[in-house]
Amino acid sequence: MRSSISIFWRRKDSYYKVLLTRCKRCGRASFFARDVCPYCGSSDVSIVKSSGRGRVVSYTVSYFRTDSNEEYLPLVIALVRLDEGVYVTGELRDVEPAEVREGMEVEAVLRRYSSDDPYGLIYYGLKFIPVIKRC
Amino acid sequence: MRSSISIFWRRKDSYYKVLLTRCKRCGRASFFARDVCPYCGSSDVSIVKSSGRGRVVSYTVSYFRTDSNEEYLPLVIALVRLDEGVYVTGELRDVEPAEVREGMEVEAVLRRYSSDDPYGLIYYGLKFIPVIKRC
Amino acid sequence: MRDVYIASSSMINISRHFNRGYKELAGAVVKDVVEGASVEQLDYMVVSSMLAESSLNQLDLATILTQHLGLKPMPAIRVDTGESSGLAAVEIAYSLITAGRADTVLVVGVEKATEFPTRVTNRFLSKVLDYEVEVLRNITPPNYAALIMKEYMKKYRVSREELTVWPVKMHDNALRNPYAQLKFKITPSKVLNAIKISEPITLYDMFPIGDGAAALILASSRVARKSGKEVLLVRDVVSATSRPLYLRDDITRFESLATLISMLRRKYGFRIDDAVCEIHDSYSIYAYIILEELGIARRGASYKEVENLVYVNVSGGLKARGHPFGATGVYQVSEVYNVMVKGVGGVKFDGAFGLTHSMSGPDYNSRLCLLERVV
Amino acid sequence: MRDVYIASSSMINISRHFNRGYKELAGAVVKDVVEGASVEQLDYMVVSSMLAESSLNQLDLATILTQHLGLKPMPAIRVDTGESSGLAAVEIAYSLITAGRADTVLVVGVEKATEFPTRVTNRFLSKVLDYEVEVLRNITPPNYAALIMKEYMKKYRVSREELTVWPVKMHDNALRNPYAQLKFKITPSKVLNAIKISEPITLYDMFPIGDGAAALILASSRVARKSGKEVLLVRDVVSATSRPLYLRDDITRFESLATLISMLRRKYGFRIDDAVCEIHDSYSIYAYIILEELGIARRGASYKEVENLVYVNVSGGLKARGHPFGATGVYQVSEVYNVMVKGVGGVKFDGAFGLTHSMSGPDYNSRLCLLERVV
Ligand SMILES: [Zn+2]
Ligand SMILES: [Zn+2]
Repeated sequence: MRSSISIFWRRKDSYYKVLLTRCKRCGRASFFARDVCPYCGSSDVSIVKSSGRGRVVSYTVSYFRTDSNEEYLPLVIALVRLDEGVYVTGELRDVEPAEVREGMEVEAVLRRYSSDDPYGLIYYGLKFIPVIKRC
Repeated sequence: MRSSISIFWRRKDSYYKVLLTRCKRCGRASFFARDVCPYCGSSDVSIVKSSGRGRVVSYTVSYFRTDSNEEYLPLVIALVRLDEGVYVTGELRDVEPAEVREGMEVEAVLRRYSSDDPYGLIYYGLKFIPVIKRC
Repeated sequence: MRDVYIASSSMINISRHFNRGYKELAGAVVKDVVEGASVEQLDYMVVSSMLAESSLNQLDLATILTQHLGLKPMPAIRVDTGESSGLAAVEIAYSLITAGRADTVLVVGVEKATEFPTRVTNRFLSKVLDYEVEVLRNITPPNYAALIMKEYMKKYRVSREELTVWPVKMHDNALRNPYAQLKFKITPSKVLNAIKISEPITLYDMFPIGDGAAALILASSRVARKSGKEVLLVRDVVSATSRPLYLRDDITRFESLATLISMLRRKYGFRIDDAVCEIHDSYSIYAYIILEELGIARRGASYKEVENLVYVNVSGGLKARGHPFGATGVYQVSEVYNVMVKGVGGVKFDGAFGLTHSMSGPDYNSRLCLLERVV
Repeated sequence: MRDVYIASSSMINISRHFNRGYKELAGAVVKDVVEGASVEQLDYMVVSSMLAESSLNQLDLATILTQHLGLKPMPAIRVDTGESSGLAAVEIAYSLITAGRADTVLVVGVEKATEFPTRVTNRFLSKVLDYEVEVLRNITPPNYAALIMKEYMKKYRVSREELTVWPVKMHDNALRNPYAQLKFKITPSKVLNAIKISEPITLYDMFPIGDGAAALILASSRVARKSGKEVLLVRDVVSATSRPLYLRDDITRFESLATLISMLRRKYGFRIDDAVCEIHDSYSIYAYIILEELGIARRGASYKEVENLVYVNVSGGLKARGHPFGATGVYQVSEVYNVMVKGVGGVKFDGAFGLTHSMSGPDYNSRLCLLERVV
């Protein structure tokens, strides 16, 4: 058991939904739900749910092996610009690494983050997948 | 795997034998093999093997549970004065907690220290047991 | 050397805060302490969180907190001296100001000790001893407290029952402390009959596991004067290390603490009778020894004087206020500040000095912070 | 403020020291640095070891080292700022002396990064990012280096091949450094064709994993004068934090580093052309950005100037000297000391200043140490 279940559970809203912190003082929105604005430190913030849709700004195919990720390699890690104009880094699934393109439309869906030690839990959370165009 | 096998392996002489550091500068001997004297900081030391025999100065029966020791509880932890006059703290086995006495003669023998996570190793090392008087 | 003042302090109640992470706990005290300080800017943040890497999987927690709290580009550092990390943070903050490197330093002690089951936290906590020599050989911190207690009882012919006076007193004190973790009375027989941790030590001879956060803002005279905070001076923070238990000639003594208190006496002509104190009573037996090392009681007789001690551990101490490891040293300074400046639960100390003592393991390292009233 | 000098420095070769634990590595450099310093006593020890808790299961490593080395009752502290912990230790040591709290401080950076298989060490290392926001969501440090590299290539229209010049140069430099981990030449094609870590980053764009230890003794003028060590002054050590990558407006900039260098310029009228530098090139791309932030090269064009840089990372940098995390910042200062005072592998710098830069993650925090020649 490497990860505390409590830590995961406490933030589950942020793992199950793409949440943004919108600041009433400086006006900026930022990825992840926080009770303070990471830009200006104001506590006058509200948590809003993002559509979870955006476009790939940049990405990397990762082979960096840890004992938590080895069964999932390679991973595609992308910098995504959400439709709300907010940037987020996260994993991209359901696409071959060679088929990822900058500018690609993506949306957030629930996937497995990682399994813990043999007796640990399996953590699920949001990852991005390509938006399938309905014709 | 919580413990590094390397750490254990590197010190195995100190776990498999009762080794003392004898200082040529301050003249004191101390438990564990070190390349500096923990009393005065001198590097002019030699490592000597203790007989491993001594007497219980004091002891405690421990119920303090960690996820490394829970299958062995209760543990008897003793402060032992070796025949060489050096003090050492360590575990006492092969005796009922209620039968441990201050002044009891003990000797060092190889026993299991702990098992690691399910897939880890089992570590062996010295513990003290009562000396059985041969009549 | 420049003078350093306490400009503001803040604490939250110590508890099993299952619904709040370290960011929320730290965020709450930072917000509060900043509001209380009336300073224009903060120059540095010093953080202590003993289990950050083990429990939180977080390195460089200080930077992550500045990011979370929007404090960029504030320089930040985390310090680790085991269980005394909180007071080590105060020590470094104090040094940064006396060095002229900062006018205001934010000190944050935060601990989430309940992220894992207690048996896992117990393993994490054992890392304050020497892993290679002690922990791998199955020795845990309460074992040492137990061996010391037995030796003390033998040496001074004190009974187990006589040594229940400390925890009983601490639980009484904690009733007045709104931030304390254990807010109930106990009796000597409850101490004696509680589950054994490492005999003769029982559950009520030991600190409880809890989460907490406390913060301080230390300020130079220049800043403190402007905001009317030239009240309580941080006179000095000193620290020392000592030998592992099995290399000690007398295990009923705490040598590094002895070194420190005599240093403060020599340097400031300070008398312990003029001070309100918070001491590191992680186990009852340590309290008795600390009282003796500090000169509050005679050797082997401190248990006789406990009932009359009004100004030692007004908070309830580690025993009953709680011991949120990396935060504890910051709580202690905040508590002494409160009892000297505002009063706590009807107790106010009007004397000149405040002293806090924090240590790791059985005095593996000790730290003392001397506070002095200026107005 | 009191002046601070480097009285002595020591390093061991960075390698996979399977047969030596952290106590032996630290013990070796402490012995050596004490012999080199000719000071009568040491007042304080500041230790950095990034993976102490994860890899070594050791809290309060500083105290355990004083116990192991017989240094009681020397006060000691461990500091953690992630990958820049070594320079943070220098920063705190410097502050303790300028504060008048110590005349001599022993700084020890020690790392055992090879106690576990690399994939485990890689997980430990990832803790420098925000565990809750980044690590749990499967983001690791080289991913950020890769995203920054791609953005840089796009923004400045630089090819992947052009960015091989840095690692090639670093391997050349390391050949002259007796303490370097990677002592072999590489070619651009070797960089391009090495195994991918996080594309476009390959194995040769990244630091190797290795064990190391380095130590410094810093001394006040009073002590340095007595022992004839008033040669290299520690002029200042400054630090700052910045936002996580996903909150940055321009990921090809290192803002906290920019803040720091302009602070030093303003304060000391110091010009980068007068300095020999060691910079934190954990990934090739970071080197290019750091060169630009420091003003050593124009934005987007640093790769063109690398070949002519004689006085940057004479050691071979993190890339080829190695990056024993908590020790790296101490190595850097030792290296600059050596190249300014004695010369290293035929390179001697006779100018006035030395600058070391250390950071954690992609400039999550940065620290700069400015050294100045006095004689
Ligand atoms: Zn804002
Ligand atoms: Zn000696």
